[in-house]
Amino acid sequence: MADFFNIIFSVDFGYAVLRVTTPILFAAMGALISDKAGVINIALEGMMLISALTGVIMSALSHSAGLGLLGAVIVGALVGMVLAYFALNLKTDVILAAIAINLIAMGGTVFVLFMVGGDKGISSSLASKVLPRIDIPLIRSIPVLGPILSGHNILTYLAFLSVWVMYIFIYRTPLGLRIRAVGENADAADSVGISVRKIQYTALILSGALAGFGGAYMSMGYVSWFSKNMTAGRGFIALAAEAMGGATPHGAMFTSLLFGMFDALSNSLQTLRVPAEFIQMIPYLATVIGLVIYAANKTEQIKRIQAHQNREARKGAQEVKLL
Amino acid sequence: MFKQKRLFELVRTVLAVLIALIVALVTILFASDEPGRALSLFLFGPLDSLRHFGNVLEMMIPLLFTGLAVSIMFSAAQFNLGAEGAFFLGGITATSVAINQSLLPVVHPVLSILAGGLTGALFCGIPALLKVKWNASELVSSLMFNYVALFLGLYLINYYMRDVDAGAMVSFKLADTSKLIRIIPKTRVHFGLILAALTVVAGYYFMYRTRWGYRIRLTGLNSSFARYSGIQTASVIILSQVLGGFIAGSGGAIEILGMYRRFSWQSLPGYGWDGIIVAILARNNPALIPVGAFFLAYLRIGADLMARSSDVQSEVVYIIQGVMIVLIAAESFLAHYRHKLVYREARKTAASGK
Amino acid sequence: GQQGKSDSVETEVLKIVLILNGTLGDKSFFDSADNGMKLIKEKYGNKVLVKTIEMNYDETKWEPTLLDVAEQDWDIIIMGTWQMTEMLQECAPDYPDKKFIIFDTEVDYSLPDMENIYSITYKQNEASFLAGAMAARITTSDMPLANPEKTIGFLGGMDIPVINDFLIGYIEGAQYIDRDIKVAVSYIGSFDDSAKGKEMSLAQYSQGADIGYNVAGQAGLGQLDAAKDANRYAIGVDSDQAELFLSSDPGKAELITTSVLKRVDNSLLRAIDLHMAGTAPWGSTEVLGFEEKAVGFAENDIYMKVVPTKIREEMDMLQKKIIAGDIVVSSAFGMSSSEIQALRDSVSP
Amino acid sequence: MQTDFLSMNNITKVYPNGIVANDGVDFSLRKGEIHALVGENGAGKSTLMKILFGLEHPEEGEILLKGESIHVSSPNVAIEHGIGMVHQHFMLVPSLTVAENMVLGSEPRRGIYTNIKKAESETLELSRKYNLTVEPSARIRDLPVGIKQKVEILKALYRGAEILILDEPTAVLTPQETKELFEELHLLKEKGSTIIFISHKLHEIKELCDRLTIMRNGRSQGVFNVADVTEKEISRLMVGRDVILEVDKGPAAPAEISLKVRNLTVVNDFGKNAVNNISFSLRKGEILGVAGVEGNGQGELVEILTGLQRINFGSVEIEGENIAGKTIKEIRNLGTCHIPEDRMTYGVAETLDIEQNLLADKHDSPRFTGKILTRPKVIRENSLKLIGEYRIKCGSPLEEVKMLSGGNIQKVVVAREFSSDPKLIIADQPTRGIDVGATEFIRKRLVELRDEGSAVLLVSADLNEVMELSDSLIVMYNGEITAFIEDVRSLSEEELGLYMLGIKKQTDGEIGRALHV
Ligand SMILES: Nc1ncnc2c1ncn2[C@@H]1O[C@H](COP(=O)(O)OP(=O)(O)OP(=O)(O)O)[C@@H](O)[C@H]1O
Ligand SMILES: Nc1ncnc2c1ncn2[C@@H]1O[C@H](COP(=O)(O)OP(=O)(O)OP(=O)(O)O)[C@@H](O)[C@H]1O
Ligand SMILES: [Mg+2]
Ligand SMILES: [Mg+2]
Repeated sequence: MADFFNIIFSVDFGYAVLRVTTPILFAAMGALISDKAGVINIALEGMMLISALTGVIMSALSHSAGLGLLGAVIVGALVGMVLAYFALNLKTDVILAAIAINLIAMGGTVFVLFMVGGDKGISSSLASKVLPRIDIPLIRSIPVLGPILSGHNILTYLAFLSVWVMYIFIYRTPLGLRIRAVGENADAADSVGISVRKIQYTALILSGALAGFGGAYMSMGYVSWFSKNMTAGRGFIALAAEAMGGATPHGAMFTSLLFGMFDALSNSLQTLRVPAEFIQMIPYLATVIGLVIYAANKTEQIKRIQAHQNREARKGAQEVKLL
Repeated sequence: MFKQKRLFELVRTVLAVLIALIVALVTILFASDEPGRALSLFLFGPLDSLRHFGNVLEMMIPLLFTGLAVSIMFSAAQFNLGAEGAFFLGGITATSVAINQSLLPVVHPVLSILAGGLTGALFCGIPALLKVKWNASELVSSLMFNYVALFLGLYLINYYMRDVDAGAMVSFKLADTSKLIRIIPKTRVHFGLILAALTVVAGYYFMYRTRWGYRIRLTGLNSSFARYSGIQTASVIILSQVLGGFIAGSGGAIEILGMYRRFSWQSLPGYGWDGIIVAILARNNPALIPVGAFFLAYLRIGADLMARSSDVQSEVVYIIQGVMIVLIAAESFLAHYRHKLVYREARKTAASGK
Repeated sequence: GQQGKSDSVETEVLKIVLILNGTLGDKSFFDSADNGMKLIKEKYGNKVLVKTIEMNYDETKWEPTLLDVAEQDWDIIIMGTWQMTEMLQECAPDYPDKKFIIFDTEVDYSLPDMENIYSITYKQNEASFLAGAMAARITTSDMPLANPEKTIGFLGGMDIPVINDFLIGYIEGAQYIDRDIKVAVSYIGSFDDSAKGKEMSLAQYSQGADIGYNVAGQAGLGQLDAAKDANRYAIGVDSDQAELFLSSDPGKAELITTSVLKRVDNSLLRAIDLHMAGTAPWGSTEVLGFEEKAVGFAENDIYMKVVPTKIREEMDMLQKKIIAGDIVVSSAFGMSSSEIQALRDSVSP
Repeated sequence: MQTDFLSMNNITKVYPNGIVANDGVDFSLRKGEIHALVGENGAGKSTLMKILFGLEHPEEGEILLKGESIHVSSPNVAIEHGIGMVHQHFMLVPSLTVAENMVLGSEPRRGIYTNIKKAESETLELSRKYNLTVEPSARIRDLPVGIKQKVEILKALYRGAEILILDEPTAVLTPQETKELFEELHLLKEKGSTIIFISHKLHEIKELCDRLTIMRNGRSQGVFNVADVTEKEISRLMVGRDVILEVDKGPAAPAEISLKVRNLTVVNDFGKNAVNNISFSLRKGEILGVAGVEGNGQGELVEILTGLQRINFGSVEIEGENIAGKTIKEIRNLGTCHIPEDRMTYGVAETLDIEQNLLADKHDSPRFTGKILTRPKVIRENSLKLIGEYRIKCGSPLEEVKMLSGGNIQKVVVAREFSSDPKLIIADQPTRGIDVGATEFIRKRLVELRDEGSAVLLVSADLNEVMELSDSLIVMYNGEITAFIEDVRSLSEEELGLYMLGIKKQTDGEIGRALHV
């Protein structure tokens, strides 16, 4: 037990949590933006994978990590556009289209890697770049917290920044307002001249771009190569985190961190004398438990709010009457 | 009018397939020095021998089960993705019964399949319960539970059923009494195909000709209305997922009993996701599940034969599959022409009516 | 079916096919087997026709493929892993004029009509024993990146017999050097997720390990990244993992003290050599080890440079002892999961 | 004769399902008029207006605005041309505020941000100008329907609408709210707007409009000056036959008590009594109206009676059985049927066919379902019979309900509910938003069922309807019964209004007569 606490309260652990959280957080933001526009995007997994490969290839070709990142993000956005085209123009069931994209990503990345690098498993033959780590001078010197917060990959900071940006974007800008309107009542948006399709395109493209950041982090930050199927389900976990976070940027961040923490924990706890399979289950079980607690709470809350609203509505009605 | 529309649907589908084939051909041109041969293997390989066609039928069996399972859950508007985990755990529990060497034939597979089915039912029932009780999204919880199923299953195999004399992490041998008999000589097509066919037919009748099916559909289409009509929607929601889980679990059991000597999966086999594809292609209608399953199985086997016997990389087949699935399910593909057709038709009837 | 272009020497061409129950690109087992085919082609040129078929990880496809190739006019059909044995045992008797080679496992020769099968197994546990011994020496050494704690790491793909066979050798090797050595063992639960592999290795390094050994296919490569981040040592597996990064990231390559090699390629070439010479032991199993160069250390420049001479000499000596049978290394095959668990617990830090 | 300000010529629209919703329709507007568009359900009114607003695209025809041909490819274009539309169903985003809904699509900006302050002040300004009072920062989901309707109108005005299309704006309004709305529309007209007004309530059209266009079966039946035609003539042109607007209803013959409500209190989650200690009885063979401004407890009362909500305090007996703890099914089995207020949420499954919708409450009755399998033949007979009997306008019983017009959807609901041999009918706004023909039909059926011995509880915000149909009446205000009127014929509309607004209240003794003890 002492071991357990030693692990949890260690600086390395805190640092690891942020590292593990980063790709999930990006993808969760991607899930969030498309969810807000009323389309569920389960292609995040495939998008990340494609972007991860693009980042490696682009950075190897251009000898620049920045261009690699740019390529990853652009390609992520393009995949988002393809999904949008199928789901919105051709009216393919969006879940099916997403599953197809995941399939294509799984085989396509290996195929492209083979064509480009002559290798099927890992991109080690490509001299790809990694994105830099950043030491934050002031923060670094804070005891305990300093080493946890400082020295991360630049994308880790960007991931957390994206939460804030997303918040501003969704709740403060005209486009955000339109996205929310489309997600909640597409007919209403349509009736005021907003093109629902354009908005959903935008959301899916942004969603893809965010997944692109997540993918780039996987291959140009987390590790320094692309390997087949390297996202290993993180896109799905992000989806869960977004839902569990109540479809708000901060909620999604919080739940991504929670998952990151349990994942980091399961990575550290392997030395405990428990069958590995049980430790490997921890993050997933924790997510479900978190989801249930959240949902149960929310149901209660909604009931209360609804009751409140009903009451207000009735009061309003009477006031009108008495005018 | 109806006939014309059906004809249009046919033309549309054929065109979609053609375009998908062209995309496939372009991809193959990239990947192969002998594209013609590769394509013909892909298209006709499954028909060139009984055994290859048998492969298609073999592959259809699990797809029929998971496709049906998913379609029932989706019909109730329950986006439970747990068919994957249910199939896997169904295989595991069936194994635990099937490795028992002292049971009678016939009884043995029946017990194994039941065990698999019940596990699947339990497994998909949990997200249902969480949904009904606490309104926790079944999509998310089932997605997570799939991982739990994997690790739990591996643990069970590793610690309780592993044959230490085998050179890999596999269960003990399944008893001969538990195996499903082969029904087509020179192939591995087993009795599971008949079971699957029966299940699909029963599934169709269940969904469209029984009160429970009606309740499931009504709840899926408008749960407020279903409740208003006196239907206990909570139990319907649970029923649909328990039933879906049962079918997926039995499917896993049947797959193991029909195709394997021992349980040897070390990761989720993916038939749950395939089931989603099949169910969506079949628009959740059990009567169309065999069509969807056959299509996907044929595609897979054709692609495999191509990858195996030509110089096309095996990964290319994923691309081709994805493109085909997306195009065929594209509802608005050619919608423009369809509307023209409708318009002309409507004018004509209007004119003749006058 | 797939056949070579027919030319004048058609009758003399030996047609060899390798069917892999997985995909290429794992940088270890399957790639090594595929490399064996290349070695054969290099050596025999026009006298052979070789082909590799990836059957993917979907087990239902393995048997149809085996039957397909058995029916086609291949002379020698090669496959690997235990999962193929039972299929092969059923298939081979039906094709008595075909030859089959199965590696990394053996068929049951007490069954009738197994004369056309040649089985090859590897003493990976013995090579792992050396890795364990070296890790133990390094962690207790005063090498620049070693720490005083007597902890070494092991990163496995999954808790399965093949992986554990490596583990058992590793533990025994370490304990042979020093009974107090602790081994931190983690399983990734996947052979793909290199990020998780990195994460687990980092956890091991931060818990005091100063050298780790990865046996997790592509996911294990994460350990090499972790070694670089934590500035600790690593031991690769299957292929020479230092070589992977030698050009793209020399700093990382320098931390990979050596790799434990399982030379499927060598063993396949050897098998064909024997067949050509007419001395192939069809109908029996050969257990290959250090002597046949089927297992061993990657004795590359980094190994020579980074690992002190004293340790290297000791390794050579241990190798000799193993070959001579003075040291007998246990195997995970035949051990129950609880026994393995108990062993892991006994060395857990 | 004035020149036309706007004209739509020879408009033809065919929906993807093959329905010809508009068939060569001509429609024109003069500047500054209020022009009514009337027709049966499904006549093609909404479709024509959606075309004008750019939401649907016609296969044929042209639109001329001020003599120039315009191509309205999307609502955006319509808005640019000064056309605004208030839709039949609310087009608001519930979680957004009034101001946000107002500016949606043409948001004022400050840098990259939405300028919410400006949106709110503009909303306020506009609402003052047109005397349509709303609170800019209130969330739509918190607002009653009357206010929502105002927001809809303001939304159109905000976008500079000179031509305002109002698709059945009064269907969900109370008489008082309607009156208010009419004043506001007059104000708008004075300020120069041109208004298209769709309604099924002919007296409203007589009261408000200048001219009217009548549609039938997707075709225009002509344009008339409102002053020149009588309601009766309008109905005839719409339906193609004479319509009797007054229900021919003999005196009631009340028998024994069917529904007994005693001291019923419904407490909501905030501890407020939505229904406060009410008691009354309903006898077989009579129609008891429940009048009141919406949101005064009628909704909760209906939910309790039908089992959609659990009883907190008090008791309810139906056919002598206490319904506490009974499921909806069990309550239905006592002989209760229910026409819900919100047909799209509670009345039908849109994407299911008519036949299956007609089956919802009785899908498991032995008549339609054997031990295991259903009986398709009997089911088909049943649906054909009901479609014929209730004159549901459709191509076949296998057509999806969402393909029907609103009035026909309502008929599907009514047909299903009335065909279960009900002993107690709970009819919540049974004729909301449906055309005169269908209204006539449903009212007639209600009276017939009463005469056959059913007990009818009629909840309606339509004063005409309650007063015409009910035998007796209770008025609800603030969760309480403020009046019981034994014989409705003795009641004036003004007096009823006073009870509904809680200004006047009967004594407990008078109200107690509702118990029939
Ligand atoms: N989107 C649609 N798809 C198919 N059919 C439709 C659609 N919208 C309307 N219809 C059909 O077109 C016809 C005309 O409908 P429309 O909505 O214009 O009628 P309406 O006059 O507004 O009727 P109501 O008085 O009930 O509102 C109806 O038969 C309706 O069922
Ligand atoms: N996309 C659609 N596909 C098919 N039918 C539709 C579609 N959109 C609307 N409809 C149907 O067309 C009919 C006409 O719709 P509309 O919006 O005019 O309201 P309505 O409810 O019919 O009017 P009322 O309340 O006057 O009866 C409705 O029955 C509606 O359900
Ligand atoms: Mg040390
Ligand atoms: Mg309408």
